[in-house]
Amino acid sequence: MKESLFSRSTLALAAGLALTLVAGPGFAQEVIAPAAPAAAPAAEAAPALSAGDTAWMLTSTVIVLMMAIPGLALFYAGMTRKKNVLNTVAMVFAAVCVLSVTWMIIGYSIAFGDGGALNAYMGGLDKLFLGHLTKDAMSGTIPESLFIVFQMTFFAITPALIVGSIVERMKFSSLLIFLVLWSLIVYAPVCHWVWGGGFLSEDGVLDFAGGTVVHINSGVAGLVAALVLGRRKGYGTENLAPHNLVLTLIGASLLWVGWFGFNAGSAAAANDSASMAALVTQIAAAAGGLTWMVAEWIFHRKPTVLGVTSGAIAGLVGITPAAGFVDPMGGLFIGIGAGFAAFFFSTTVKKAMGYDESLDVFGVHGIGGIVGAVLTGVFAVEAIGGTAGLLEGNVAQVWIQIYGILATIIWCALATFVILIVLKYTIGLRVPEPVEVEGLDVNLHGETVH
Amino acid sequence: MKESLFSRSTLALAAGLALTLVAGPGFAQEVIAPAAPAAAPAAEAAPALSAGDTAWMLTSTVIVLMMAIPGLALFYAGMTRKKNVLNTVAMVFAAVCVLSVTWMIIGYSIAFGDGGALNAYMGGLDKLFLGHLTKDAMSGTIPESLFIVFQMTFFAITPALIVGSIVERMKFSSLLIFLVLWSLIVYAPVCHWVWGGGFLSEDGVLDFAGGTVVHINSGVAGLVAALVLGRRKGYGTENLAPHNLVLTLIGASLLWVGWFGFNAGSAAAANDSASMAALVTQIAAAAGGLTWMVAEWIFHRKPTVLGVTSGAIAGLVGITPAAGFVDPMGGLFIGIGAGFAAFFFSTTVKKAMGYDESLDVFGVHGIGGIVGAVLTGVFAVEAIGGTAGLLEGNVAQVWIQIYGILATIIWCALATFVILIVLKYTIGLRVPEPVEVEGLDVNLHGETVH
Amino acid sequence: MKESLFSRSTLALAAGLALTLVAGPGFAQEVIAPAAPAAAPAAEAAPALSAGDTAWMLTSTVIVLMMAIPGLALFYAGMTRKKNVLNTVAMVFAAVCVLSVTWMIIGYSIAFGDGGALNAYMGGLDKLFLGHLTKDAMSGTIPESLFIVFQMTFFAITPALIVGSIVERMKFSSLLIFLVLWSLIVYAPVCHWVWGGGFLSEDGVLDFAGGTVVHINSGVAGLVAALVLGRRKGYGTENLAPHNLVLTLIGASLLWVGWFGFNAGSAAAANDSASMAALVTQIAAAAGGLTWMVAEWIFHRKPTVLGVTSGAIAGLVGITPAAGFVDPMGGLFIGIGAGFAAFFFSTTVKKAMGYDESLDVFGVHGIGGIVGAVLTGVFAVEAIGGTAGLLEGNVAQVWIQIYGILATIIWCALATFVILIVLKYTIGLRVPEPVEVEGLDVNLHGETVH
Amino acid sequence: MKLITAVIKPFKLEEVRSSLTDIGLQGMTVTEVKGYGRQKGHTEVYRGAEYAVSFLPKIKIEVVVADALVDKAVESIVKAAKTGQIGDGKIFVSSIEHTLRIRTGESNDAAL
Amino acid sequence: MKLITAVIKPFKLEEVRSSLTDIGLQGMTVTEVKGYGRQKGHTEVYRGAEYAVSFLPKIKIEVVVADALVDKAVESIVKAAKTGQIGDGKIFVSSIEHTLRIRTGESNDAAL
Amino acid sequence: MKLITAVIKPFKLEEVRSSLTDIGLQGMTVTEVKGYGRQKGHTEVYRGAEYAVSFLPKIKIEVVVADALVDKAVESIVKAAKTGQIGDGKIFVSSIEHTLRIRTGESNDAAL
Ligand SMILES: Nc1ncnc2c1ncn2[C@@H]1O[C@H](COP(=O)(O)OP(=O)(O)O)[C@@H](O)[C@H]1O
Ligand SMILES: Nc1ncnc2c1ncn2[C@@H]1O[C@H](COP(=O)(O)OP(=O)(O)O)[C@@H](O)[C@H]1O
Ligand SMILES: Nc1ncnc2c1ncn2[C@@H]1O[C@H](COP(=O)(O)OP(=O)(O)O)[C@@H](O)[C@H]1O
Repeated sequence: MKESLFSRSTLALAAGLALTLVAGPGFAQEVIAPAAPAAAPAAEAAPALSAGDTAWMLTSTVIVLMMAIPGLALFYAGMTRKKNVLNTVAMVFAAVCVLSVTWMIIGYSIAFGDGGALNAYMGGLDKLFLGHLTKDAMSGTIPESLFIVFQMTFFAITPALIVGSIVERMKFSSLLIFLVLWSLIVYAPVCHWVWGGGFLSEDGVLDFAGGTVVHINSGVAGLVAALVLGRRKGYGTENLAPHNLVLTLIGASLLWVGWFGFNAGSAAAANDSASMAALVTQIAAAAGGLTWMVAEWIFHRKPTVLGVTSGAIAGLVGITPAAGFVDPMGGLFIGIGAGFAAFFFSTTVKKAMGYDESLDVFGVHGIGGIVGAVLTGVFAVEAIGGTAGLLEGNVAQVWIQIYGILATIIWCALATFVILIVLKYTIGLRVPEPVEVEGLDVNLHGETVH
Repeated sequence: MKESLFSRSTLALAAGLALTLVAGPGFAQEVIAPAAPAAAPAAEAAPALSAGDTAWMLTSTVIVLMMAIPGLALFYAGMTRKKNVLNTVAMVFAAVCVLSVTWMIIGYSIAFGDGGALNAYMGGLDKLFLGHLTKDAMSGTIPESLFIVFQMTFFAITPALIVGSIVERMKFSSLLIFLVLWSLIVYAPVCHWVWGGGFLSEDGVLDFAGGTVVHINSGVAGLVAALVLGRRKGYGTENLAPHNLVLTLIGASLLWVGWFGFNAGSAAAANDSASMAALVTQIAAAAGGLTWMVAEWIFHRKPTVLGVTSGAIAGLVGITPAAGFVDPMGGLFIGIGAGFAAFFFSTTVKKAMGYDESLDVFGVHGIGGIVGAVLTGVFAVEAIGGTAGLLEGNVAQVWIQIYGILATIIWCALATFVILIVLKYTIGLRVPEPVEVEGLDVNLHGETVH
Repeated sequence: MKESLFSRSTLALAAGLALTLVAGPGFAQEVIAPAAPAAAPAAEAAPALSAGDTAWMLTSTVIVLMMAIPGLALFYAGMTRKKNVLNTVAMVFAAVCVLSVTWMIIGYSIAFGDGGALNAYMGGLDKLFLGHLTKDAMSGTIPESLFIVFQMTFFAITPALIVGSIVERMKFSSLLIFLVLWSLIVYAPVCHWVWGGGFLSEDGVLDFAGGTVVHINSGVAGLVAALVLGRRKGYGTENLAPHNLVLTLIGASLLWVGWFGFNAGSAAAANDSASMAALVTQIAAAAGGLTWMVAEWIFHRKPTVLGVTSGAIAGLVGITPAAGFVDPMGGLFIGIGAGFAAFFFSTTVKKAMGYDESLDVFGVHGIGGIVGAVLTGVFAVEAIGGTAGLLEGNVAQVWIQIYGILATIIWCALATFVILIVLKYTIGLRVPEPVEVEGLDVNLHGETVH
Repeated sequence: MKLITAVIKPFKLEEVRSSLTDIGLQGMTVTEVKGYGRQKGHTEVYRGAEYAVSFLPKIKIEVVVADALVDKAVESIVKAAKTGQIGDGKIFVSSIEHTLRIRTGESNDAAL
Repeated sequence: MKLITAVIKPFKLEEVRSSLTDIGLQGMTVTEVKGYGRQKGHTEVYRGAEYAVSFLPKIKIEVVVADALVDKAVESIVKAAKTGQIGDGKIFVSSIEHTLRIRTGESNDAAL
Repeated sequence: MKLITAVIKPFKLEEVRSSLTDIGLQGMTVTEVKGYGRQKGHTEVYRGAEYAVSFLPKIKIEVVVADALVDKAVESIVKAAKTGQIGDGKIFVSSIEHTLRIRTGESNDAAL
């Protein structure tokens, strides 16, 4: 099976998306279906409402929203130059607004609707404007309305992550249009593949809280966007240093705090699975932060605020797909692995390649997500998540994970590239150079930080 | 009935408060009593404690507190000039302290005590110092102690909202005294009218989470306060621009995040009603933010951080009375309506009228609250909140809403005006001009931001 | 009994730790064992999992983490000079990382493991690396995995509190090593004494959420650290004023908000005990803030942001040991008492003594914790926490509290002193003077706030 | 040409600027400074620790003007900046030997 | 010795600094200032309230040089700072009577 | 009158101020500046991207004094500001033609 899967993956990579999609379901039977984490209402019987589960999912929704605003907005804002700080937070905040509405109008339907014949690849249009929703509709032990708003926060923060790659040079209008298109063409389908009953879950890819859907997706899109957009003026010559890392620290802290809604919330219940997810999440975040800090202490002679916070985020990204599947030791190693990989990539590889993926969305979320998704296949413990990993002898799982990663990367890279090229030659992507020089805050928003 | 109610309302308006109060209960029988949202313990049988409901209400309490500190404090602080930023946050923080204690001493008793003969208009003094409270006392499915602290956070944040109208010129001592008097003379009674078994709930006014009690109340009080206090020195001539909108964005974000405790928390349970409230809250906030941003993009040529955040708050205000009564489409339209109305009023009407309601408490909370309260009567869905709205043929509900709005405005405006005039001619309201010029931070607090 | 206990305590004080430990269990029989708040799994039968309790404990874990990052980091950062702000936040953030991992590796085992013969004083090594943990292991009505991560946040924030005493002058590496040693030698054992089935709980010392374990412990350690480290250069001569109290206000607010996880979370359930704890927590915090503010208004002629926030924290510290044991009036008086004691000590006593305990960890947490622990013995209400206090005639409880305080102070002071002296003469504690003068941010981290 | 350096109270900047433009001066450079002088500062108390803040925020305006305009300029600055309160500030006049507009290369009076 | 004071556009600082070091000038002092001149400012609109921001961020560079070096220095500043756009700034030259290096007590040219 | 401009290390400000008041100088104006000179700056590394920070924070003190007081003033500044370490800074002396106290209209020495 290893071979068969392996060749498939290589093919898939070579032949690109189309083949992958065909190949995908091809061996769905061969593998054990995983415990679908936050499965679609469709996929479930409707047991009675659990007030406890509902309470936790309401809280999870709230804190995942807090990850985006103010968390992500500040994490990024602190790393930009002062003349662009308002534009940076505006992009994240406006993205949350426009994407929440988009989810209500059509996003949810594409991700969790019934795709009929195409259901392996995307949902349908049966849930437009949430017209189908009734107050008593259930999703597992929680109301569907709650499932919808919980998933809405994922839908809002994932595209917002991409902002980190294009800060300080992109047109505000183009960004918002890009994010909406991307959320519908890339995020919603991939979300369907993994959580909406699509082919990746069928094929047994393990992704508890969004390693592929959220982090690899946004990371790859960020990389493509950075390449299409090109470097910031002054990259490599001027001083582009972060203007206020206190903001970044606040942001990183709130991302960490909110991540419990992300990971433990993906259990869709207040139970032992959510609890174990919370424990390993904390361990991986801490291990990731320590790893990056120690690594730079050794290689750059000084531990930094930007480093320890970046490492914690990398650890959190790494544990995201694994949260419900691994034990504390697994969490520790995944945190270390993701933290070091992200450190190495963001500080060394990127520098060597010389493109300006400004705030390392790919370096931290992309790389961390890939490492985490693979290691999930390594450290998965059957007694915890129902699926065994490499260490428990299930070699296949690693290949299944890689296959899931490739499918995501290929589709995301292709689609993102096409969307951006189209926008580039229609409405344009970059602000005029004088605007970039003087600052986006005053020029795009007519506001400045005094 | 439409006519009868209409004439009543007009009379009420004309004749002022007294008549309203008489008129009020007059037709209580004519209308269906609504599902009282977070009803007073008195009003309830005591079913067993639900750990799930209790968990959610504990969380709601926590995040509503977070709305006030640091949320509201930062939302306002970012809009002031640097020389007054510490005074601004001090007013909000100190207000939360003094009001929490006031609630424990007497506020709760006035709002949720037994008013005997006067019960239609206010509670009694039977719960002073919470002397009545036992550990096992229940309020619905949660302990009364939890109900008390949850409501305490509402009691703390509502007067604190008024701070936005009087920043940069009011004496710190006078503000605190004003807020305490206002909270007891205006907030507590109106809270009793709507949630404490008073006449507005009897009359069927729908207010799920405080459109009248919290937002119209604070907005109207803010307007009156701004008029009594007068403009800031330099209004219209000097540059009074916000000094740091990053603070405002953090504040707006935390207000949004905490608002789920406000709206979904007002279900007083972790159930389908709370879930639907959470969903429509997110939709309305996003729609409000988008609406304001697009409107200013069109009319002022630039989208701004202050605009998109203000719009989101306006959307949240608008959905507050409606949260438990409308469906997603209703949430969308209410968000758009409240967002646009607040935009139009704050940027155009206010300017035309030329008074200095500094941070638009009335423009955003007052106007947004009025629009939301009316639209609640329009979009209410019987299947969701038990009461039908205009769109489902219950025209009366709109008039009932307007009647509730008028009663609140009249009482609030009159009482606020009297309190302020009394203070003005006793202890005085404004700081001396040199203090206003040099800044309140250094003069009132002996502290500065370096 | 009063005498016997009193003499014991005095002896204990005189003879120091050893005697205390012997004396301790000596009269364990004489006193009623208290309702162990967040008791160790070992100590419990395993009833079914409660989703409601689990939901609340997940939330509590999240918000206690938020107390540390960004809460505590910002609370301290705002009080330092601009050249040391990044170092300050880095110390807190890195501490959370390294301590979380330490807890997973060995801390939990020492605190909640089985100490065999030594169990009165410390746990064992049976839970290293959490190797013992199974997914279905329970701690009361919540999974043990959740209990572990909840306690992990306490283990992370307590040593981090000490940072406030040594800011602006300590080596980053030495700090991290010190905190790890301190967490294992001081925190973990004392945690075991009080919550892990050790002698203090046996002896009936009441400490609901960590008055001794967390606040007296960190406060005393902070005092010792400040004395061993010595004053900052320029203390008493240069202007060491806080550079940005807006950060401090955000931090204090998030500490307040998160404290509900601390206090109400220590009920380990979403029940009436947690609810009452939440209510008295809010009252005490507000009362503490008001008290400090009014006191400085009287004695220093101006109310300040630093004062009202410090007072609120002092009130929260004071109510921490009492949360599950007192009623609202008790909360009010404890808030006032702790607020005033902390004010008096931090502004007057400290000044008179002339040491540089920079951000008053002892003044606020130490003093507030001692006052709170004693007053818990005064205001404890049997109907609420199962134990009567002085006001209900149980004089002994006050002496038991004092005895618990002394045991904690003695062990903490001795052990902290030894650890620091060893480090001082090995790796050294302070940064070189030029580094202190130029600033720790640029020198230790190579980063600055622009 | 002369360089007129005026140290004034911050809130007077706008008035001074417009009174200078009124007399036809098209340019000036402004710096936020801290001043020490007869005007007493204030004390800040943080948790009982008192810090005397002896430097007060001031604004320094630098205007280079043709010799003919010096008196008029000084006069209008005084008129606009004066409150009569201690701390109103000072005006210093020194001479500039050469002036150049970077954009055009124009020199001296033509460059102002 | 002469004091050369140049007011330039902020993003030109790095270029100016290196062009000065290229001609052997080892030291300079830089201040963030706000400038008013022919270059128009911008308007900020906050909830409908318009504020005209007439002062623009500029950088003031002060270099004290030996008389012999003045022209070379001015020239290289112009070359580095010029964009040809309005707002490029000005250069003012005045004379310094005495210079001293605090560390060593060296005077005048030796102190530069 | 002379204008004494001293660029010093920030943490020396307090000492310089008091040593100047000791010799009876009642006023000065202080500006936060960035200095470039022999004293090397530092490097900041953000995620592997190195930025050389060549400008160091300095404080610029401007004091206008009567001619008679110049030497005494310079001397006391040097005494207070000197650490002997590179980067101690410079003192520049130039002449002021006219001084005016805005509040009273007093001129020259009387205005100081
Ligand atoms: N000798 C001086 N040299 C430079 N600046 C001075 C001098 N004396 C005063 N100043 C500046 O003028 C400001 C006002 O002076 P001050 O003595 O306080 O009031 P007044 O101008 O009314 O006499 C001071 O804050 C300082 O910035
Ligand atoms: N007379 C002046 N005195 C002092 N500074 C001046 C003067 N005129 C201009 N400046 C400074 O030079 C800057 C650029 O001048 P401006 O007239 O805007 O453009 P340009 O230098 O291209 O003519 C201004 O922002 C101001 O800081
Ligand atoms: N030629 C100059 N013109 C203006 N300022 C100068 C000049 N040379 C040095 N400075 C200022 O003096 C400061 C100290 O000079 P530096 O050469 O670093 O040390 P030192 O004064 O010990 O020689 C510099 O940071 C700069 O602000």
